[in-house]
Amino acid sequence: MEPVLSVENLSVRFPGRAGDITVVDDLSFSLEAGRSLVIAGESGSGKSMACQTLLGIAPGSARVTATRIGWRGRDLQKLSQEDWRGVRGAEIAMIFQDPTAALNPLITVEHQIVDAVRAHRRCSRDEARARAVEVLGMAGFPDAAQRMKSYPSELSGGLRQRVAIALALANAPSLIIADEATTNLDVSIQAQIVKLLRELQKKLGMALIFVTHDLGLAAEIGDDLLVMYAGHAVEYGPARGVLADPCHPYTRGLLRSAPTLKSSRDNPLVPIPGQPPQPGSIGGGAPFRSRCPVSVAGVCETARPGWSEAGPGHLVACHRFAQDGRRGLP
Amino acid sequence: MNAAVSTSAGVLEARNIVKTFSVRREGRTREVRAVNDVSVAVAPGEIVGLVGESGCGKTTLSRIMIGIEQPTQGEVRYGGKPVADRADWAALRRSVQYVFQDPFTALCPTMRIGKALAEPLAIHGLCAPSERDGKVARMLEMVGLHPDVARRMPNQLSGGQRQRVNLARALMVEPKILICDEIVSGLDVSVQAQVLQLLLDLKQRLDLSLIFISHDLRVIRYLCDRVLVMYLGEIVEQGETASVFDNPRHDYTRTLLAAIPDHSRALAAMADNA
Amino acid sequence: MGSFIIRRVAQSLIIVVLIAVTVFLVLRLSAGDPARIRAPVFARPDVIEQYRRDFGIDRPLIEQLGSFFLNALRGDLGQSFRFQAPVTDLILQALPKTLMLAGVSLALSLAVAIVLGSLAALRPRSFWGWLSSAVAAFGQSAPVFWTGAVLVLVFAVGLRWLPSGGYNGLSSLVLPAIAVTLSILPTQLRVLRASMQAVLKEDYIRTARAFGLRERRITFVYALKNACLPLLTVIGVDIGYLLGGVIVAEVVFAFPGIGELALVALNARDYPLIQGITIVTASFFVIVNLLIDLLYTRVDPRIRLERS
Amino acid sequence: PARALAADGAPAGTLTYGNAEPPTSNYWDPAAGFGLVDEQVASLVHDTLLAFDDAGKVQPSVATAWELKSPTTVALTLRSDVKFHDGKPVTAEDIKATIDRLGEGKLAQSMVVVPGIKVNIASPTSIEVVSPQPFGVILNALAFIKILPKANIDNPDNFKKGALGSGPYKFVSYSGNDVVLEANPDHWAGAPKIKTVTFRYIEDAQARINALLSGQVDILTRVSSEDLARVEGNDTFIVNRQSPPAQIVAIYQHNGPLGDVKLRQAVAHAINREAIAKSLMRGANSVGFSSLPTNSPFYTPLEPKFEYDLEKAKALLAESSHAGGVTLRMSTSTLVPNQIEIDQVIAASLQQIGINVEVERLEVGAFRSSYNTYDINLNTLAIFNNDPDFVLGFYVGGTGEAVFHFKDAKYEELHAAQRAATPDKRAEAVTAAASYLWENQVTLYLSDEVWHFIVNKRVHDYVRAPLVGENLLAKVSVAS
Amino acid sequence: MAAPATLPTQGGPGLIQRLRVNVALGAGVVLLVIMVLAAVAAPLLASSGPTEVDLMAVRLPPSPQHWFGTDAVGRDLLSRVLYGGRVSLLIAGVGMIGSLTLGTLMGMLAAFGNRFVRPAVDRVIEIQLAFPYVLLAIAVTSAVRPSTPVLILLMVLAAWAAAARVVRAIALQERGKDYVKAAEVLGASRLRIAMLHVFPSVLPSLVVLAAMQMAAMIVFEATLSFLGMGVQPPTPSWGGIMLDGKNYITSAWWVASLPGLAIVVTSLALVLIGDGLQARTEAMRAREGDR
Ligand SMILES: Nc1ncnc2c1ncn2[C@@H]1O[C@H](COP(=O)(O)OP(=O)(O)OP(=O)(O)O)[C@@H](O)[C@H]1O
Ligand SMILES: Nc1ncnc2c1ncn2[C@@H]1O[C@H](COP(=O)(O)OP(=O)(O)OP(=O)(O)O)[C@@H](O)[C@H]1O
Ligand SMILES: [Mg+2]
Ligand SMILES: [Mg+2]
Repeated sequence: MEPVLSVENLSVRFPGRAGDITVVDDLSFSLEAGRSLVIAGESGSGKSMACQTLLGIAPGSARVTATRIGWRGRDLQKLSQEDWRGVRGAEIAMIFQDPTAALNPLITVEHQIVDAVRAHRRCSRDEARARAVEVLGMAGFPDAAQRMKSYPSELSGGLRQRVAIALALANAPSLIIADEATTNLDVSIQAQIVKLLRELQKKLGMALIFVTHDLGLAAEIGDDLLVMYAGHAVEYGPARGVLADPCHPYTRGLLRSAPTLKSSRDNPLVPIPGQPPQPGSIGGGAPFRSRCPVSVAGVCETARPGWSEAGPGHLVACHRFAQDGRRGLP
Repeated sequence: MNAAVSTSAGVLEARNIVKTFSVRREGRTREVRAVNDVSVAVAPGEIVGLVGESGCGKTTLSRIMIGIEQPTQGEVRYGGKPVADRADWAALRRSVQYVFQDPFTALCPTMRIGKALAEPLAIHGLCAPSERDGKVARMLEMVGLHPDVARRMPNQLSGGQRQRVNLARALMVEPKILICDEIVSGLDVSVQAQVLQLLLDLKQRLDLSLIFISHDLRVIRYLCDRVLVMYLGEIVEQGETASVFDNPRHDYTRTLLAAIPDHSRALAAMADNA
Repeated sequence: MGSFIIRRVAQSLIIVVLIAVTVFLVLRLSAGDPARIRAPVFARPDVIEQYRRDFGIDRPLIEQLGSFFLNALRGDLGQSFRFQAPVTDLILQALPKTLMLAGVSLALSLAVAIVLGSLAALRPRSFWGWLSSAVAAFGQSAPVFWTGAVLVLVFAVGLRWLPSGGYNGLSSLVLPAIAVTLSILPTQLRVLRASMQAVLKEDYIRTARAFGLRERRITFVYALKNACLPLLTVIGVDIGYLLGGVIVAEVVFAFPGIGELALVALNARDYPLIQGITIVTASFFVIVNLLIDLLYTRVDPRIRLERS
Repeated sequence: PARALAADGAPAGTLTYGNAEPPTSNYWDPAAGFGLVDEQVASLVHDTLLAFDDAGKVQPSVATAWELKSPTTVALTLRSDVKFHDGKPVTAEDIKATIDRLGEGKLAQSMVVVPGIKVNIASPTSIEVVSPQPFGVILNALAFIKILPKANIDNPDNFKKGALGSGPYKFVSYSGNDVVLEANPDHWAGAPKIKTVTFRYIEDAQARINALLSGQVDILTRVSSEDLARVEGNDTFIVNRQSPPAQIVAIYQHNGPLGDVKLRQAVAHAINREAIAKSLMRGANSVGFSSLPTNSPFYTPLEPKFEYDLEKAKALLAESSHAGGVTLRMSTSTLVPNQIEIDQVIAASLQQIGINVEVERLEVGAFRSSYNTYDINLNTLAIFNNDPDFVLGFYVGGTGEAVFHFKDAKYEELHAAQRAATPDKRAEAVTAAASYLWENQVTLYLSDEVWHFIVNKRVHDYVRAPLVGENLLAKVSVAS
Repeated sequence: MAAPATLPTQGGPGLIQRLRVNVALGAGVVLLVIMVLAAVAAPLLASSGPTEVDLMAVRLPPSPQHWFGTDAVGRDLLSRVLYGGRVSLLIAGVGMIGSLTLGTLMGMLAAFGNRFVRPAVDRVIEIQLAFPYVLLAIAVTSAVRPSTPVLILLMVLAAWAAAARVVRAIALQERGKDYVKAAEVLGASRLRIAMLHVFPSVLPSLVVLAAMQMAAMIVFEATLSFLGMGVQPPTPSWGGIMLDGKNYITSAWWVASLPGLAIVVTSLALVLIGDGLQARTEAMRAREGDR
């Protein structure tokens, strides 16, 4: 099946005092209609930046380069400003991390959704309002017709996130990007939202990119999983495959340092030593090398690891794996 | 719900705490009960977990226990005696310390790390000024930081490093009990594990008791001996960690447990489906 | 809501009363005997006594203060020494012109601040960014009277386009309004530019963009509304500066408003008039701030009258 | 003859004066006023027994005839058809009350008469004015004294309500800036030609000349040399130079440091009067060497000249009781043309010899009522009744004390002597009194002041007597 | 444990921005230094004394002898402007220090005082802000004769509340942060917290405020003098010189406009300094906030 989205060699750089700082480095992935992709990684690994380039809303100072960002047969890089506007919200929509910040505090929920609808459709206010009620209903927003007259500040966090979802659904996009859409919510609400997104995605046949740093969530929502570290993709494949059989030392380290419901002190966590690197401080070589327990001396410092195949569709970027296979991993 | 009352030395206890805030909304003043008749006690050497959803009153309760907030009703007791006046609180704070949630706001942005760490020593006159630097260096090493860090400003440190500095500062007065309010929530998983390990390590070495607040049940399960589950300002369930987790009795606890994203469980589920 | 308004109004009232008492006492205690000041050089003691009775200053201070307030409540602020007319009338005569000048200046500066500030925030490195910095720095450093003098030199003396002073219809308003605008513009411009810059970085702007809204709509509906909130506060505080600027401009342009009246009152040591003007202006300031507070709570749903 | 005026001769039009000063007082009592505006208003609202013409000669007025019976007594015949504006007739009783009050002293204008002067009523239309001592300029005084209703003199509170007289104009209102008068159609000499006369106070010099140039004001009084320069070559205006002999002086307070004659003389030597007159007044004013204006009767230059000489100034200062230097307080305003500039020059000049001057700026009204509380102040002394007696009279009695805190027995003698002197001895007596003031430098005599009025040509036949007031205005008309 | 060796660099202002800030700041400092030096060295630079009149050289236009021309009584305007700078700068400088001192004190009290002090101080600040500054000056100068100390007092009176408000806002904001609570838990006294923890955070804003307030005071003092409420003649101050020239605006433009340039240049210098410092502070804050 032809993927709706195919990203090839995407890089994002920011100008810095001492040359450019690369925050997304040579990232490639693709996504088929109706499937979901989880992008996971620690804070600052470039997840949000990668997503924002897909909507052309990366900060003005960002320099985005890619061989191609294919979207339904077009290259997003080549769109004019006006064409971009037609894609944003209508074909690709985004749900942001912090619903409080993402909604304009001075404009009612209704007005914001109506605006989003009318940005792409020539329709009357009343029609747009009806659509607003409809999508709010889909997003599980109770009593939409009345409560959508509220300002965002009058809603709870969970409800605000539902408004953000409704906003994303407003123009029936083919792809929804959810950037840490549940991170600020309580676990119980997070569970509801994740369930809702999954259902909507199935029902409406949308593709979904879900960004998170919680590998636990990745398993619940994603068909595919992309693990990022310091702007690099280090492991990519079907979520189940990657989580059951992580083949990059970083993915392994993450899984072992995160407590699960089964963990206890008898079975202590194994922290990854050191700190996540500052962006731009990687240079050439393997991004994880400074914290890696099994780095290959002389290779990891100089050469960027290429993809090795660890299973069907399961790719790993690691010199050690390339050299020693699963045996060499910690 | 009343916890068993213990009068033995070294026990920090909050008894029948009620805290109401008056919130003005639309011009009307409303009372919000943030904490409703809650009792907690920590025995020496124990790690007590406090878990519950956002806004259930965890922070409020913990701040009452260190005296940053005053309870509407109820009292805090330490070593069997009620903590009443200023002097009592000052004394209590020599034995009980508090670590704040956000590593980025809990350090004075204009003060070097060394100075920040030496402050408790200066305030309480714990040692001669000449010995302070040495003590600071030793404490930094204890929390796994290079003594050079003393010369830095907070903004030159990463979140994990700052949280270590916060811990170190609380430990400068050599407390017996440490109250930690969501101290790992803001950290990346890989760093979170480092801090959790450090806490366990410190507890061993310094014979600390901990009140550990988190909304992440996975962390609580890993770290705590005993757990209290809070819901809407009340404690709805408490007990040994393993028994609460394996055998939750309250509906709310069950909902919480069910909602935890967990890859092992998800994988198991997928495996079942496959 | 109701109780908030009552509280806020009560606060404002207290402030006005405090200001009035302070002004009254300061002038009474330090200014010397108004009768001696106003009576002619050749006045005999009985004439001075007569003046004293006329001014009502032969009574104890407390009584004077009391009757001052009683009269003030009835809208009577006393009799001007200099003009021998009720202070209230004099102020009512001058106030409309001052308010007109202040209003025009405020509107002008807000318009410029909003347009120029927004443009500068959108494109900080463009000509607009440079212009707004230059205007802000210059406006802040050039005294109103100097700008006024230069404007007169160029447009009244040199080009003869506009009158150099006095009040003969709207054309007399142009130069003073420009001078005042230049002096109050910098703060507004800076604030709007900064807040616009901050707002443009906000997530909700990114959201609006991500949903394909037009740039113009984003800037002038989604961003401007938010960016103007701090401006509202600034206006409240700036009313004092605005009035200050207006007073100076009135003097420079011999514009017959409150400011000129105040200066005449000052130079003539006309204490009742000084007192009246000070109290009326301060009250005006307090009222504007009250209104702005109330407006703020209207505009910003987040506040909902919770400011303290 | 008042009735003779036909409808086409009815008063018409308005005339507005632009003045640099307001009236001096809240009370419309001409005997208490001493400023330009007081006199402008009083000269139109009130009648006088006799009147000056534009050449300064005495003419009949309310008194149709007079006879000098002795050096101390004048007999006058009164008109019987004179009415105050409130309709009451002007009687001999009113005239008696007016003049007797001045004779009692204490009023600002008491100085125009000999203390103790009295009126004897012979019949309702004939009176005698009797001075206790010979009074050489008694006719001048009678041409100056404004006739008031006895009712107001008995109850001075009435003066607060506005000016009430029998003159060609009625008092209408005073707003603090504008004094408005309206023609009295029933005046015994016939209705004046102009209907409304306004005396407008415009403090700011720029605003004043702008008002003239824009036609809001018809006559600008006592203009400065800058103002004259502004209308030079402008044929909309004429410049009127008819003026009372006047002198710009710096008034000293003799109860302060300036009570010391050496200090006063030091000051006189420190100031370059010629240069001030030449540059600040653009040569329009002449510098006199006496305590009288050069164009006043009996003026003669005196010695020593108190010329500009810093060495002498320093020497005199060293001899004074303020050898270590002294600080004087001065208030400045815009009353005298170029007052602020002159004051600054005085301050700077005094600084050169070690006298410090603290200057305070005041509005004219406030300046007017408070200058006698400062050490030194610029002011003008004008000869109201066209005789040096008036200006010499400033320095005696209540006025001398009120204005200068000056009381000098020797001078009072000299002053009385010149008043009593027979015409042939008058010049000598006046010069003796003037020399005494000059030698003692009782004030700083800066220069003459020539009063320039700029008049819009729409005002026809504008004439003035050599007086402060406008008593000849009734004959002036304006083009509509 | 290795910590990053260099500070994070992105997030701060770009190169051009920084360059511009530095140019403005540099230009401001240079201009201010020139103006201050000129005022200090007035006796050396001026061709005549500030009150020395020359009645033979009245209202001369600018020329090689008199760069700024002469005024209505023949005083050399450049000399007057130089000497006037001493008065103006002294009043503005001392006024600024006084206003900041008082403002900081009151602002800190408004943030850290006990529950009776805080609202009281708040009200005082509010009342003070409610007073239009020119009217305040009118009220004061009508009661006492204006002199240098009185003017300095006026500057302080007019400006302290604005400073207090800034200090109060920052202090309150900081006070709400956890580090203050942390210090409290460690047993630090309120005074210690205010001085050691919070004050340093206020300091950068105070420095900016110092420049801005001094600029405002230069303008304010000149305005007062121009309205006749300032230093009394013949002592020169910039506004006073312009007042002297007010009546000659049509006949001698230089008397009213050239001294104004001194005011504009000096306050512009201070504004540039303030702007530059502000940009630096913001960049610093951005870096501090950088995680
Ligand atoms: N405007 C910018 N200028 C310079 N660097 C930036 C800018 N915005 C983001 N960055 C940097 O880019 C890197 C990637 O940021 P990004 O937001 O994509 O991370 P993330 O993976 O989404 O992290 P998080 O989990 O915290 O959201 C970060 O190091 C960040 O500091
Ligand atoms: N100063 C305050 N004024 C008013 N209400 C407050 C105040 N502090 C806390 N509350 C309210 O008290 C309740 C409990 O707050 P608390 O911070 O203790 O919750 P929490 O369990 O720590 O939540 P979180 O997980 O979000 O930190 C909340 O509803 C909160 O809104
Ligand atoms: Mg992100
Ligand atoms: Mg909390």
